[in-house]
Amino acid sequence: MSLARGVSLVGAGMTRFHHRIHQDKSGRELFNEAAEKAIESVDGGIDRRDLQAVFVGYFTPEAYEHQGHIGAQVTDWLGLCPVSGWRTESACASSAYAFLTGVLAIASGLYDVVLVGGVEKMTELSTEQVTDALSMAACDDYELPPGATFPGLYALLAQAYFKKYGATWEQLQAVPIKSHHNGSLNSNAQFQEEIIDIGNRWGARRGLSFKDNMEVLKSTLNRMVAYPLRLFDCCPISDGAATAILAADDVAKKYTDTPIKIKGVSATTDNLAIHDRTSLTSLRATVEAGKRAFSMAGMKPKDVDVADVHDCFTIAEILAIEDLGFFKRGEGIRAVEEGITSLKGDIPINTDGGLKCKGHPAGATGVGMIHEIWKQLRGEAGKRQISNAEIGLLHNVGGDGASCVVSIFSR
Amino acid sequence: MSLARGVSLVGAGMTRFHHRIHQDKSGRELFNEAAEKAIESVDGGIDRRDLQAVFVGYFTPEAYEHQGHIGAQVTDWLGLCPVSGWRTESACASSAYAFLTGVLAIASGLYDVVLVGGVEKMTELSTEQVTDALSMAACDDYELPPGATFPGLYALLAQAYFKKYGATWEQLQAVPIKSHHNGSLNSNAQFQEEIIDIGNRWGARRGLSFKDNMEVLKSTLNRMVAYPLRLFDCCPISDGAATAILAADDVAKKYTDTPIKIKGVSATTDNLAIHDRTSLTSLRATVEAGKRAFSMAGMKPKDVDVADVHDCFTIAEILAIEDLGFFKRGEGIRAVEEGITSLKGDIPINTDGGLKCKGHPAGATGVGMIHEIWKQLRGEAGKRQISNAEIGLLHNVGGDGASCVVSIFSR
Amino acid sequence: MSKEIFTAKTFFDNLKEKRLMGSKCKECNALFVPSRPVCLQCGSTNLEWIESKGEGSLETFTVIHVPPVSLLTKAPYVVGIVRLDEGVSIMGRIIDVDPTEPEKIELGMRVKVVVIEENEKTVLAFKPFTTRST
Amino acid sequence: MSKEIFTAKTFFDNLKEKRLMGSKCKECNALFVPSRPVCLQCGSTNLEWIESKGEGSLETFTVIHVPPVSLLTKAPYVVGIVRLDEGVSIMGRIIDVDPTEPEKIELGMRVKVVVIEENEKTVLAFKPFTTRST
Ligand SMILES: [Zn+2]
Ligand SMILES: [Zn+2]
Repeated sequence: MSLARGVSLVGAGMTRFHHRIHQDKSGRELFNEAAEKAIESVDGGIDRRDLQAVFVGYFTPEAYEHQGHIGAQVTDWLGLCPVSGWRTESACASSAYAFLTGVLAIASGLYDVVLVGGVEKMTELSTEQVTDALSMAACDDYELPPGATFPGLYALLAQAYFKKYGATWEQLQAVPIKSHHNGSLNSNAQFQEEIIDIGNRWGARRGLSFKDNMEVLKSTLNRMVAYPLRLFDCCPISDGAATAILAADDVAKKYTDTPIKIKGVSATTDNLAIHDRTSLTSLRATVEAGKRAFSMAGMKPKDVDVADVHDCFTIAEILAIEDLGFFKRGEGIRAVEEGITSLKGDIPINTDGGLKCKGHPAGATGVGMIHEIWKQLRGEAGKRQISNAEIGLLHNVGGDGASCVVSIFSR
Repeated sequence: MSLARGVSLVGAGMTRFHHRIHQDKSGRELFNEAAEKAIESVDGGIDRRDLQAVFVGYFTPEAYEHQGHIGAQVTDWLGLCPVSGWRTESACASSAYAFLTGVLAIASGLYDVVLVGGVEKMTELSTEQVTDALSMAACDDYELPPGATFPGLYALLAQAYFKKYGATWEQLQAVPIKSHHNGSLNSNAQFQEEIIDIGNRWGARRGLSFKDNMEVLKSTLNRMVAYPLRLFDCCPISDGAATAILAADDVAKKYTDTPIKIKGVSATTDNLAIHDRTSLTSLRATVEAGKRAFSMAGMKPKDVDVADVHDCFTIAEILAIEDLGFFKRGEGIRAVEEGITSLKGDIPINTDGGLKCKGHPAGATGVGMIHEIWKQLRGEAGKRQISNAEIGLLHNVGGDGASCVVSIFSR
Repeated sequence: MSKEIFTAKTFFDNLKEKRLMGSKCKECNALFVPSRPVCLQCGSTNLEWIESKGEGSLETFTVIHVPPVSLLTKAPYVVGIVRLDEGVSIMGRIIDVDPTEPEKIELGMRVKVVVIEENEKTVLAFKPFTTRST
Repeated sequence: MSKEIFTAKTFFDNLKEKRLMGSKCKECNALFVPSRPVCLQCGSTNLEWIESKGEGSLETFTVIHVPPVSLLTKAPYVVGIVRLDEGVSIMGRIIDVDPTEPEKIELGMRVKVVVIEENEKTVLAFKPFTTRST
């Protein structure tokens, strides 16, 4: 499969993701903020009237803002009516589908330049209410009545993985330790501190002090969420928005001399309820989407210089790097422990701090990941820059793996 | 603008829309039912494994079924994983956007054959709760606090129209009278009775009897919903699903000798809150979408043989037929009164009974309209068949006009 | 250029203090009430706060008989769109009119802003008034 | 061919009567619990009802400490996936185990179906049991 017309990224912009600083803003106001940054990011400048359509990912605006009709809400507030716009939803991958819709819309010939993005305004609700909203990504008929939650579903996968490969929760902690290091270098991240620093800051109030990351993670500060997953195994609740500007290859040069080309895109689904899946230690949606995206790009996992993968929970990052073919089955955890996925490793993963530290405003996450790939491939990632990054990969998952988008970008 | 690759309809299927008969089924079960009918409708047969993606419109599944992640939910239940699928949302036009996504996806070259459709499972909630769910199509910041409801917003437009053109509520009743006649000929319609028959059936319980439609409409049976709009000015609350199968022109002949070609597609938005619009007697989103779709098709309003337009409320049908260019401004009501939009008129409108009688399961409505165009252009519309219908038009509106899709089909 | 923050929260914080606030484009002078961050006329994001006098005339109205859940006890009530004297329109509750006699509610009648607190929300409303001399 | 209606409602109506129902493909014999209308193996819609014995072994589990709103008073509680003896897996609440000592909950242990009524919902659960002889 190939596209009838090539598509490139010519701009990207995001708000910082955060649990507190955006409390006075609504979803559309956050989306506007991100869109203005994307517009400003275009090297050669862009007239907002050049944007012919807007595609927006937002997972559950009904729960958070009592609002639907998100496409029109956003084009209106951006001053872009009557251009077309609509919402895409696929749980935590909602904005990757907005991106994909943008790619299809341009490749189809209907539009030349579009704005894609996503937003989620989550922090008005209590943790239990957010747990409830997020649980709509799972199967309401068969998974929710027994009491499964989102962390709980990934905990089920973690336990199955530990059992199959003899891995442990302690080993898994290599993931948040890396994420917090990367997040400390990202001014858009929700958490910009190493775990040890957070631990000692929180601990100070209770007369506790810690020697290293692992001591914090094993302490009572790291409270249990869904056994065996604790607080630092989980991404936070966040407000935020992220956007990108896509253009047909044939018009992209009007906006920049260095467009980021979209070499492969793929989307897949899997059974909604995890008990119906073929495996509890691999997400088939990722495996299939990865294969197809690599095939379309004519590339292999080893060609990738930097990847943003969906790490809503620690175990998710391990499954992702195995399912995408970066590591063999059962070897993902050790790869993280050994630093192969660190900023200095062979295949840096989640250089932005991942969902764990950058934050996870569900609908904004996919395009937030694209924002990082954009920065890395343009050499604008500052202290966390991967040298000579030419090929970047996006991997965004809906729920606990019932939908997935993989896309490959090239400088 | 033109598409890189032509796209045709090769199948369509829907459940009956209804307020009672589907109560034991969930949204995905209804969607499956419609999809099986679409699969069966393909002249040359189709293997379900030929479907490479599924796009689903559903306005507020969160409110009705505590469920998101609808794309995966539907591909799962259809047994189609790992094919891709996601949800499109644009209020009451949600499934027209699923259709549009399908067109873009095929035109882009990524897929050859896709299933598009929509569903809404509304009847578990009380009328007030449904009013609340539907109100999420309007602006939560500035329209809902004063107490606007969906019928209320259209009532504001009706009053403005009456004032501007000196029209009356009595004249407007030509719309439901026509709709109920058409609905009486449609076995998929929620209401299959003339107004006079419903009136006498309901009236019998209270010792009332009526001579004609207008006497029923002026009686207390036709209770006020949002002045000046009464019960029979409003579409009902409905459960239902509708689907269609799209194929690239170059593969469509594998499935049928008589594909229905998509000649024009267009989508637009307008300001979400109606007080921000440029007019209260015209929907700009319709005007612009209509112009663009006609331009893409290289056609004019007079070329259309049959049209399904968005008549969630009586006034909406009048605005639509004027905004689409079928009639001059202010002349829509008289055209309906004179029968020009009846089954025997020059431009038959809503031959299926319209949203008013066919029903309005919001997310299913757009593709439900396409289903009617499909039937009419294939000459399979039975007692309501328009003779020699060659060109059909779809007009589906989100909310009270903040988004709109117009598409033109040709035999 | 220091940009103002035209959020809904700021709009309602002002409304609570009985100020009906809009934003005016510094480039093309277009006016928006409620305030919005991007000019619909010219696309500029360079706008400034302005306060509306809050007087205008009733452009259209309806009487809500089937309300949302939160307003069950209030129905029937009147909602309308008011064209402010500054030339822009805005939706509000219309009070001090009789919802049971809608024929007597006149389009074009003069109204002015009233602020209602209801269900923990600040609600924009209008009521009829007579100008001393016109 | 008269098709069965494999709805969630029918599944739960049966569960309420303590029957754990699945559907079996008449074309390829693939089995699904809960029941589903389309065979995941071969795409057939020609399936028939079957009843599971409701016994199996614990495949994986978790202890929920941060519950959804409706289960606030129940946490911590255990949720698991059970591989039924018929060869398919299904999610359920795991009762009669100690949520405060998860290390003692053994993967692979034998469990059987129990039906709970909770918050006006019928909930599928499993509890440990010992087979007389194996
Ligand atoms: Zn301006
Ligand atoms: Zn089978």
